[in-house]
Amino acid sequence: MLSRHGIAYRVSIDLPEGSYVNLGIGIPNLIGDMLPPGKEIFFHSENGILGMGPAPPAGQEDIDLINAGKQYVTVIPGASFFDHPTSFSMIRGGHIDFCVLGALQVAANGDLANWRTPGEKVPGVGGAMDLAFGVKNIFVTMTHVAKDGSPKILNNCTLPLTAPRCVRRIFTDMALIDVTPDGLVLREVAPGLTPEQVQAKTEPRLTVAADCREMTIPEKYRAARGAG
Amino acid sequence: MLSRHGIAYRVSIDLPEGSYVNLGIGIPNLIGDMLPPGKEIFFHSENGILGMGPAPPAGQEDIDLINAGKQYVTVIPGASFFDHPTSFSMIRGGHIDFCVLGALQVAANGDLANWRTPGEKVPGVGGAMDLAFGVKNIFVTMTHVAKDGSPKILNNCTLPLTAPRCVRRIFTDMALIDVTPDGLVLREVAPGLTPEQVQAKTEPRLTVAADCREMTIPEKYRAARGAG
Amino acid sequence: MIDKTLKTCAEAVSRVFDGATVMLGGFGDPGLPGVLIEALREHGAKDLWVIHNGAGQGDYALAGLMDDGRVRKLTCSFPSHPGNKAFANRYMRGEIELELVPQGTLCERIRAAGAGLGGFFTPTGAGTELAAGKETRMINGREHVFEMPLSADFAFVRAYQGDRLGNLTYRMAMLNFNVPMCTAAKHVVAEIDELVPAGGIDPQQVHTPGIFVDHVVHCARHPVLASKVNLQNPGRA
Amino acid sequence: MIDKTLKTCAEAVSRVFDGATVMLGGFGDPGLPGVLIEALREHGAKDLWVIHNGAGQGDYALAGLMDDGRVRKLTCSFPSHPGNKAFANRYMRGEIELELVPQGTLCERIRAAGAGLGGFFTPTGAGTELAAGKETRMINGREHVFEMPLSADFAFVRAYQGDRLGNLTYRMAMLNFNVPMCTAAKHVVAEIDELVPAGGIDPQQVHTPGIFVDHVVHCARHPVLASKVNLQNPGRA
Repeated sequence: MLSRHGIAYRVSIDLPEGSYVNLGIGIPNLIGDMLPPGKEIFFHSENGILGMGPAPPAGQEDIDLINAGKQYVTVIPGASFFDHPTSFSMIRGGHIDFCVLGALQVAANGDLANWRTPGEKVPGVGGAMDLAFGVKNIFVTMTHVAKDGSPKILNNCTLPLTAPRCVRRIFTDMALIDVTPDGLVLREVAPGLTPEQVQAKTEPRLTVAADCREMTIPEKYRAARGAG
Repeated sequence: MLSRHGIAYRVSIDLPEGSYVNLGIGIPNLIGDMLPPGKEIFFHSENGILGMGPAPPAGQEDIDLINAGKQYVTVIPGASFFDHPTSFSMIRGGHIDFCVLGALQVAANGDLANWRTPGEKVPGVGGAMDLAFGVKNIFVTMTHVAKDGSPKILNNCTLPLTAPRCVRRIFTDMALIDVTPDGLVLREVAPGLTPEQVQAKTEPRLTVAADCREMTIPEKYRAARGAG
Repeated sequence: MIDKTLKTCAEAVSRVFDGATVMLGGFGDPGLPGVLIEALREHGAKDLWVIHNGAGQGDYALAGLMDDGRVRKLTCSFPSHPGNKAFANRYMRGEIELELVPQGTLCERIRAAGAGLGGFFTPTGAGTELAAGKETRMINGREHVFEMPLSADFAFVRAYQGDRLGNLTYRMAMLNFNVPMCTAAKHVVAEIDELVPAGGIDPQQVHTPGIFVDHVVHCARHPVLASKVNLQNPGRA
Repeated sequence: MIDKTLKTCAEAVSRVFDGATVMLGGFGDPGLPGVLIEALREHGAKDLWVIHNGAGQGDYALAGLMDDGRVRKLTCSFPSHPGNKAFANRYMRGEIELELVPQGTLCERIRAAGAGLGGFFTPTGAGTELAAGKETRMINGREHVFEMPLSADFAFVRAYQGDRLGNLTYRMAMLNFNVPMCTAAKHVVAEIDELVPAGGIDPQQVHTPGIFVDHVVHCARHPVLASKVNLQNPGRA
C-alpha cells in the first residue's frame, strides 16, 4: 500500500519534463514536492497562474498570490499571470497536458464523479468540470476504496458525474490502472500486493497487463495496509 | 456647401468630451485635427489602440504603431494597446460611443451601404460591419450626391448593406440629417443653402425640424457649390 | 478633462438600486472589492442578484452582505467553501436562489456579454446535471451546451494601479474575474491601491483599458484583507 | 530544461505540409511574421489554406507566397487593399478560393478555437450578404448569426520579446491577431526581436503565455519591414 505521498510520488514519475499540469486539491497538491530537481514542469492554477512554485516561507506570503485552493503560493522564473477567460481557454482549449484530480468514483468507461458528495448541503463545482472536460490527460488520485471499504472504481458511477469518459489513468494506494477503449487495464500494483488483491477491491473486471509489475516506490512512501 | 474639412469640423462639434470614438478612412480621418485644444476624446483603432494622437512628424514614425488604415500614428498619455478580440469586444459590446464612417448609400431607415462598390473586383469588408453593427452611435460623413449628381440618401439602398438600420446622423457637404423612427429629419443646412435645395438632392422626403438652422462653420471650411 | 476618480466608495455605490444585478470581482482575496462591498452594505440596496465566483467567507464583504439578507440570488461556481456559513444558512432556508455554473463557463458568459456576443456552445457540462434542460448540439463530433451571456447593472473590482481615465493594472492573481467583469456591466467601479497620472501606466501593460471603467476610487484595502499577511502587501494603508 | 528556441526560421517551417492550414499573424506590418513567411516560400509547401487579416502587399511575404501559386484558399477580412495585386490576379482567374469574414468575427472565431468553444452567435453581419446561408437566431430581440471556430495546423507570428519557455510580449500594435492565433493552431512559432532569459519578462506583462507557443526564433525583422522607417525601430538588424 502507498501513503498519500506515495501516490503523489508515483504520479510525479508520469509527468514529463516540459509538460503543463493542473493539480487539484488534496493528494495532487503533494506532487510538486516530489519532482526531482531540474525536471521543469509548469503548474497551472485556474485563477490565472502558470508557473507556480513551492509554498512561500511563513511571513513571506504575498496577499495577491494564491492558487485555486486559496493557498498562498510562489511563482518560478518564466511564470505568467492572466485573467479567468484566458485561464479557462488554456483548460477548455486543450492546452494543459495533464490534470491530476481527486475522485469520489471512477467508472470502467472513464466516467468521473468528484464534484458532488452525497448529503452535502451546498453544492459547488468550481473549475472541476472545466478541467475534466478540457484537459487532454485526466489522472485521478484516490484511495482505492472508500472509508467503509467499498470500491470507488465501479461499473457505473452512482454520484453525479463531473464529466463522462474523461479519466485516462487512475493512481491509488493499491494500483495504477489505465482506462482504455477495452476497459480497465491493471499496469502496476503497490509493493506487496497481487493483481488478485487489487481486483478484489475493484468492481469492474481488470485486465492484467502482460507487463504488469510492482511499483518502484521508495520505502518512506509506503504505508501499512489499510483496514480495507 | 462645406469642404471635406468642413464636414469633419461639423462632426467634431457633436463629439462630447470623454467620448470613445472610432474614425473611418477618408473624411472621418480629418476630425482629430478639428478638436479644440483640451477637449479630451479617446480615439479607437480596430487594430488594438485606444488613445490615438496626431500623425507623427516625418522621421519619427514607429514601425509598430499604425492605425486600421495602415497609417503611422502616435498615442496620447493614457493610451492602451490590446489584441484584436479585445478591440472588437469594445466595438461589438457597445463600449465605443461614436463611429464616424464614410458611406456609399444611406437609406431613410438608417440602412448603410459602404463596404462593397459596384464593379469592384475583389471584395473586402475589414471592420466595417463590426463597427456598423456594434457602435452605439453611427455617424455618416459623405458628399450629399454621387459624382454623377445622383442622390446617395435613398429610399432603399441598392448596394449590399453593411448593416441595416444603424445610421443615426448623416453629415454631408449640404446638410445635417438625423435618422429617426419617423424618418429623416433635416436639422441643419450648409451656409447659403435652403431646405428645399437639400430636399432636391435627397430621394426620401425630409422632415424639416422646427428649429432647422444654417450651420455655424468657419469661412475656411466652406466650399464653392459643386456641379451637382 | 476626463476625470473618473471618486473620493469615496460610498459615492461609488450610491446608484445601486433595489433588485440590481451586481458583479463582484476577485477570486479569494486577490482582486476582491472589499471596501466597495462594505460600502454597499452601508448603502442598503436589497434584493440584489450577485455574480461572483464564490459566496464569500467569514463575516466580511460578501458574507456580510448575505448575512444582512440583501442578496436574492447568487450566480457562482463555488459557494461550498466551508467558510461560507452566511450563504449556507440562508440557502438552506430557501432565502437565496442559487445558479451554479462551472467556473470556466461563468467567466466566459461574462466575457460574452462584454464582447456583445449572443451566447456560445461549450463542451463543459454536457451530459451532467448542470446541463439539465439546456440546449445541446453535436459539433465536430462532440456534445456541446449552449450558454447565454451574463451581464450586470454594476461591476465592482479591486485593481492595483489606476488613472483618472479608468485604465487599470492588476498585481499577480488579481486579474481573475475582474478583467471580464469590467466589460460586462453598465456601471463599473474599481477601488485601487495606487492612483497614477494619465500616462503613468505603460500602454502595453494596461490590463483593463479605461473605456470599460466608469469610476476609480483610491483607498486602502478592506482591513480584513489588508491584515491577512504582512509582507509584500501593497494593500496596507 | 525546457528550450523552445530554434536557430532558424527554415527549421521552424520545416514541418509545414502540402494542404496545411496556416495562420499568419500581423495587421499591416506590425506583428507580421515576414521572415517565417519567406522561409515558408523557400520551403515549398503548396495548396495552403492561409488565414490572415488581408492578402499581403507588394511582392514580399504573403503576397510573394500568393505569387508563387502556393495558396489554395484565403480566409480574411480585407483582401482588397490596392497593393494586393498578387492576390487579385489569382483570385480573378479563379485560382484562389476566398472566404470573406468581418474582422471582428474573424478574430473571435480564432479565439473560440483556441478557447475550446464550439462556436458563438454574433450580431455582426445579420441580414447582409456575408451571412447568406448561415444559421441565424433571435437573441434578446436581435438577430444573430452562428459562427464556427477557426483553427489551423500552424500559426506564425512576430513578437517583441520572447524567452526559452515561449512567453511573448508585443510592442504597441503588434498584438492584433497574434494573441488569438497563438492559441488556435497545433504548432505555433514566433519570430522575436529579443530573446530574454526565463524570468526576464515580468509575469504580469506576458501577453502570450508560453503554453501556447511551440518555438521561438530570434532574428532581425524581414528586410522590407525593417527598412520602412528609421526611428523607434527595434526590428533593425
